[in-house]
Amino acid sequence: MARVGVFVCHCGTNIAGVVNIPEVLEAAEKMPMVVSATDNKYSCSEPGQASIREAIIENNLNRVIVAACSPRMHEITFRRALASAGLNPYLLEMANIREQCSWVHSDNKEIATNKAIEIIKMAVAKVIRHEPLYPRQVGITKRALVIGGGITGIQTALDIANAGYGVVLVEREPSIGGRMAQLDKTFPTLDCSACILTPKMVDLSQHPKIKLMTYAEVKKVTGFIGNFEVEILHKAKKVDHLKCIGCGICWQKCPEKVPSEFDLGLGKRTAIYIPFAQAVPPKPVIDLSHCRYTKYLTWVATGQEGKKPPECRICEKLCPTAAIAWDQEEQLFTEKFGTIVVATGYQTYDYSHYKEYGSRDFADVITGLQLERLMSASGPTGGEVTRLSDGSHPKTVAFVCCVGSRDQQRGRPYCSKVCCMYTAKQAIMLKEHDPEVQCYIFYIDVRAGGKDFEEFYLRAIDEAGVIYIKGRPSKIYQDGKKLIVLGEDTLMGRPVEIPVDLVVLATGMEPSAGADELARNLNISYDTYNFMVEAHPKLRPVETHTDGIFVAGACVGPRDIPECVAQGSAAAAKVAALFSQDTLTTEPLIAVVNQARCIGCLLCVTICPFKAVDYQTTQDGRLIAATNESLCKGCGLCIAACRPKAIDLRGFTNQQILDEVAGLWL
Amino acid sequence: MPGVDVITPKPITELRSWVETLSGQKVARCYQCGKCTAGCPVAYVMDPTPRQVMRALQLGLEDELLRSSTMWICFYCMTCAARCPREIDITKVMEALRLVSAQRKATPAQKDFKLFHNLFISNLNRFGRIYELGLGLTYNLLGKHPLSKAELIPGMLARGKLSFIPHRVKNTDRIRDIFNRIKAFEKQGKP
Amino acid sequence: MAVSHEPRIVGFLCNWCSYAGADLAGTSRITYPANIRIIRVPCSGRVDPLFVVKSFQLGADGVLIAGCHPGDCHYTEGNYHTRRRFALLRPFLDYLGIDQERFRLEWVSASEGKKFSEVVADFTETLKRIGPREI
Amino acid sequence: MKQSAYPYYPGCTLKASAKEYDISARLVCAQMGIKLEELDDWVCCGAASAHGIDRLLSIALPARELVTAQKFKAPLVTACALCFSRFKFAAYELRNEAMRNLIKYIIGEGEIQQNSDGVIHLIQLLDNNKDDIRVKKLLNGLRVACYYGCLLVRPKEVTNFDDEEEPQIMDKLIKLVEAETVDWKFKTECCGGSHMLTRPDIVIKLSHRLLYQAKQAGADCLAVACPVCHYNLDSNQKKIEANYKDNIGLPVFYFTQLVGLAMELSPKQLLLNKHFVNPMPLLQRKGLI
Amino acid sequence: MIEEIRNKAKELLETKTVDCVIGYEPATDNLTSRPVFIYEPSQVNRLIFDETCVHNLSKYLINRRYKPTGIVAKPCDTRGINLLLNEKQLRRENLFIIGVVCSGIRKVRFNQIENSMPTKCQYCSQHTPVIYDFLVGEPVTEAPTHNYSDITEIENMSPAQRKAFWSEHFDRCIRCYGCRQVCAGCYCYECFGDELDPLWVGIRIAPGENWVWNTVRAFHLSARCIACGECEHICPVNIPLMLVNRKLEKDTLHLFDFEPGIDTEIVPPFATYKKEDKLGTGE
Repeated sequence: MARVGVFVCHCGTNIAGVVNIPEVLEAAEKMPMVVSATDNKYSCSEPGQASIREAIIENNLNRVIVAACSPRMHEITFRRALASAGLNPYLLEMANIREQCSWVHSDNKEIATNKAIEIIKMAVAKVIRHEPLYPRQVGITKRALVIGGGITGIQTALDIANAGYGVVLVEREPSIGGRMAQLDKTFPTLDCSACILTPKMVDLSQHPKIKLMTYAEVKKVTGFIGNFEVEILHKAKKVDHLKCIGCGICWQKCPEKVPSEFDLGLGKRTAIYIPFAQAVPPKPVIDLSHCRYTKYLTWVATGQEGKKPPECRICEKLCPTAAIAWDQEEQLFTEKFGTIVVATGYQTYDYSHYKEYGSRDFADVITGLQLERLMSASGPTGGEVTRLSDGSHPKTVAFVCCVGSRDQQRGRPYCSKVCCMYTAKQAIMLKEHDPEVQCYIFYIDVRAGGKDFEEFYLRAIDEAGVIYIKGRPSKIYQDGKKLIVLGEDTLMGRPVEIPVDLVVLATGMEPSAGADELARNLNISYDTYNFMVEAHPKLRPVETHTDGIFVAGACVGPRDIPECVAQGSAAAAKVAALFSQDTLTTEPLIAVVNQARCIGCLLCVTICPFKAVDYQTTQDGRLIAATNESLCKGCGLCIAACRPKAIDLRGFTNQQILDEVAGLWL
Repeated sequence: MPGVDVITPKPITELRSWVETLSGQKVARCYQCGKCTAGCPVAYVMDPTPRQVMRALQLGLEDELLRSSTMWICFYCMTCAARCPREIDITKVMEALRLVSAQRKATPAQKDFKLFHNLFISNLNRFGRIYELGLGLTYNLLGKHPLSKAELIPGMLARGKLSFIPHRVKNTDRIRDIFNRIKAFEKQGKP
Repeated sequence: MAVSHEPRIVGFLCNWCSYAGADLAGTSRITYPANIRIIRVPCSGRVDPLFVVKSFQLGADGVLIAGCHPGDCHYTEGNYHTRRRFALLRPFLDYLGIDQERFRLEWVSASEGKKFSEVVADFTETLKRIGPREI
Repeated sequence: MKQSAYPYYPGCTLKASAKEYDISARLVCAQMGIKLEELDDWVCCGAASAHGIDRLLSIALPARELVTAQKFKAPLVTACALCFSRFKFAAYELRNEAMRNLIKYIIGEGEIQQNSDGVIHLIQLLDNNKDDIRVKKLLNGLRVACYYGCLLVRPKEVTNFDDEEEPQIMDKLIKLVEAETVDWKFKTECCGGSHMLTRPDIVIKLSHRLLYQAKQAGADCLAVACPVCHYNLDSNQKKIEANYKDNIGLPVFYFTQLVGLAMELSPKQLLLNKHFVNPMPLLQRKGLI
Repeated sequence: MIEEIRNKAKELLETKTVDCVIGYEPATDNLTSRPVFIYEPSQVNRLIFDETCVHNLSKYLINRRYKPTGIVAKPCDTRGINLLLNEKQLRRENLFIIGVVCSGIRKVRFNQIENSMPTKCQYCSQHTPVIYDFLVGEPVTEAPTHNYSDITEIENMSPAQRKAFWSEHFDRCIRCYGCRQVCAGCYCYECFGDELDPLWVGIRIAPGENWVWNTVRAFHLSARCIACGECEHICPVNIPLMLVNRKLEKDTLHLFDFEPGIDTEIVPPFATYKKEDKLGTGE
């Protein structure tokens, strides 16, 4: 038999100033199963809570109504009060008579009092149906998976490992390093990018707690926080990295030369290759789509049609440790993890949609990232900036900002954030490379919000003599050896035409290819551009709506290096905090299946947004639904869809809600 | 240099709401990047430039806009609309400004453009088709530039490309009916 | 005609957006008619059409379901399902004799305290205009 | 040979300054077994003027012709790019039922069907039936810069023609007759349009830029699909050369004339003698006549 | 036609493809027909098919889901089979469907076959079964059309008229639950109407409770009702239940472009959603 205690809070005058408390108490006493109704000046204060505790014990209450503020405010507080009186904390129901009564009906005290009574009446009807609920404990696999080996992933992995937990880092390219490895210098300090990144890469590869998996991809994810199972595909490297010593003879002697992805097509690499000199691991993979021996094998396998390709195998012949492994195939491994951090980063916008800028037809229109490779001492030109058309040194250079950013028409309305600064950096660097260079930067707004950014922008004007032209160019075309940029100087309100030797398009950031597919695999949300969506943009920037999966860096939105590093560390801190516990407590307000009623139509399985409902087969062969308590978030979507009412939501059961409605008419 | 007027912005003006209704474009979307002007083949003879027209609309500089010749110089090549990163059809805005200007019988600073278009319409009204020589001659007469393009006339005549007699449609009444019904509709606001 | 008819509205409000929005109306001290009784549910997707039917049977003059704006659901997609269910139920109830103006599905975010008060005021006004239900 | 008929709207200029376009179009189509049936007693489409002065007029005029064309079971073919643009805009507006009813009242005759694909340009007609183009003489060695102008391609959602910046449809036709097309970036830049009377200086500046760029790209002639463009580039060329002290000398063909040449129609039939820049020396040099 | 059914049934039973064929046999009134379960090849001559074969036999399949079963099915019944397949109540491999092309059956009243057809057939243009293993009759290739003139008529009533119309009908309901028992889509072990806690439908036979039952029964069949008309056929107090069901059918078609039981591959509307849904409610 339920014994309900009603505690009406004055909240100073917040409630009592409008609602007639004695009248409410009198009415409450007469409600079904109510054994006591008392008031309190401030229920949430320590004396207030103490009086609730005492009343529970004294009157042997087993259900409690606190008629006060919104449950969003103090539900947790009063649950603790119940617990301290030895009562199950879930036997509490709050009647919101402040936010939804006294504060909004202060104009009519009589009406407010009546409404308060009815709200309490409904709460009483509901609380009678409350049952004790118990949180559950689940174990944690204290091992983290980091997806993506750019600066964000590297930082995350190092921080988690340094906290003492095991990490697996999966990178789909043959080397970690990501976009940062391609950069020459970083703004606004002009540090050499490789010089600050490579030590971290080496640290990572040598860390005893970190297992590095390059040339590998995450294929499938199942499970839940603390207990994920992840299928990782190891692509065939055709090189046994345990035997390989990274001597380099194979990639020096390989006869097949192809455009280097790392150098964005500006330089060449071989078919067996490491992407760049400081690659980690410093061991090669064979690119099968270009390898001559592979082509030979295909030729043999497809019936020897056409010309016979050379049966090369030079790498195999020269390898001192016999590390070339032609029989190596791609392999799928399943590993267990407690958490997953997504740090898949970005790629630069493909400007071939900008036909008015020549869509890749002009050799001397390049992207900012290509210029980085040209300026880098380890780049394809050894750090000399030359025109691709004729090898001459450009003397006038125009930069065009916001290519693939702030452009609704191309489906990229967002600001890519880093372009303003990197164009300034590149202009300064070009001036350093060659004092005769004159740079023009076409911009819409210079966005220099960041530490030392504005100063850096001024430095480009003061020291490098850059001419900033406010206006987005409309066309780039060739006239003889020159490129003509047509723009408007919007500050003067007049069209401008500048003939230049080189045009650099500051292409914006977009999520790495395949980010959407990965997000679907992980069951985390992504936006229309395929950027990952954080749980809360302000307060939970590295969490996702799926517990135990975190996001960091440029896969969430345009970020510069320091922000990526900070986010990587933030995600690592979240992981470490989780791993510092031995078990996880799960919320008991979740969906449960009454298997006897379930008819096995499995509509609930289809509509659950969290894949928290699965099905089982009973002994007599029936299909029935079963919820996973760790995945269920308690939204109740399945319950409303269930015709036989075989699934119910603890804390918001059909009985509770129906009685709450009916309570209004008691 | 003459002094400049101080601008008092008027965010909501009748002109702007007319332009927005007629063009279906949201003026406020423009973020003044200038790509329209940069690509406009005739921006160099415009004052204000297309971007400045958008700004003037945003600020509600009604008189300035109606005095300007920009929308009459614009010849609808639609380059601006095709390239606008904010997906504003600026050509439609220009068209709307023309319509308002025509309706209010405003006088642009450079009268010739508007004159040409008005003559074109009356030419159409009269013959149903365009009588190129007649249109050219009337324009030169009324616009007081008797020699414009005159040097081409002999060559054109020699090649049989101009005719002294207008091509008329057989039934010009039908054209006049269309004009009249439009006039009637515009007066009454309903068919 | 009952001049002093005070309609009763049963409001199912999702915990994350609309209930918080109703709280915000309180925190901002925006007054609105006291005709609504609010039932907190985790998500508008929790609301079984049966609850709506029952509310009308029990004597409600109007039923309001309020949830997060489409795209903003705390559970990512609950409200899309809500929208589908009640898009079918509303005309059906109307067909069976419950004026469709008596049922509303609204999107109220946690920051729309003002909107919540307006919805309640407008709904109350509408229900007063239609008059009491004959049961 | 198949025989199909299309309603045909030549437009005012094709009856005067662009006669050769009209004639060559009819000849080429006849060779392909296509009959162009000129609409009965057609009126001007309103051109560049009507839509800036009276929007209803600019829809009503083409709508009237669209109604006339409806009795054919084929789309209306326009030759002039400006007419094409006005017809496409009108058809676009007529998708709206209220507008259809209003325009029906204004033109006072016939029902208006809702069909925005009901209008095509002559290039599209040739492209759709390119199997019927029987090339008898290849135009090898001729380097053509295809110039599309503004109105065919823009705005894409209305004209639904080809890419707004780099269209290919005319290039395909020219390549079909084995002439070379040059890749240049000014295919859809403006020639100065209807400003030849009001501001000839603008036309001269813009047309010069086009001719100069075409020449730079290695073209020895231009192909156009619009009488206004032709007028600006051809009859003005002498003046342009004088103004810029630049020797250009690029003949400007209608694309129909080039296709006609490949069908072994004679230069005289195709009225090549009507051009201000005489194309004969070029054709002789290339051994094409 | 009958011979074809009998021969097929015989073959199925003899080859042990199925161990039972569900079909129709003449009823004892020598006028109408009734369902029959044939287990022996020798018994197949009991099977008939004519214009009195009103029953939807697909519901019988639920209890035989694990046993290989043959069934004689009209187009509307095959939609029921599709529905049950979609809801994982049947196993396709255990089914052999003898589909019968049907142009409508006849009403029987006062021991006479009338000329008129029941509501379900009046508005039905699905004359070919949507799923079958063996087809009897010439398939109709014409695409089915939709006619909801009866529904529009009620929609066009004034709210007061509509309310009165339904009160008149629902007040008659004696809540025998025959409509549920006969329905192929009603196969819950425990119906919400039988549940005591929470008490969704009160035990009293009162207008309010009747209204809840009829509303929710129909709504539970929204996007599921396959218009076999059995509920209306069985109703002892002649409530025009097809008018209720078909309203939902009409709106489902209009809002979600969905017809239940036509194609098992199409995800039903309440199992999915579109972000860009424009449904007129909650805009």
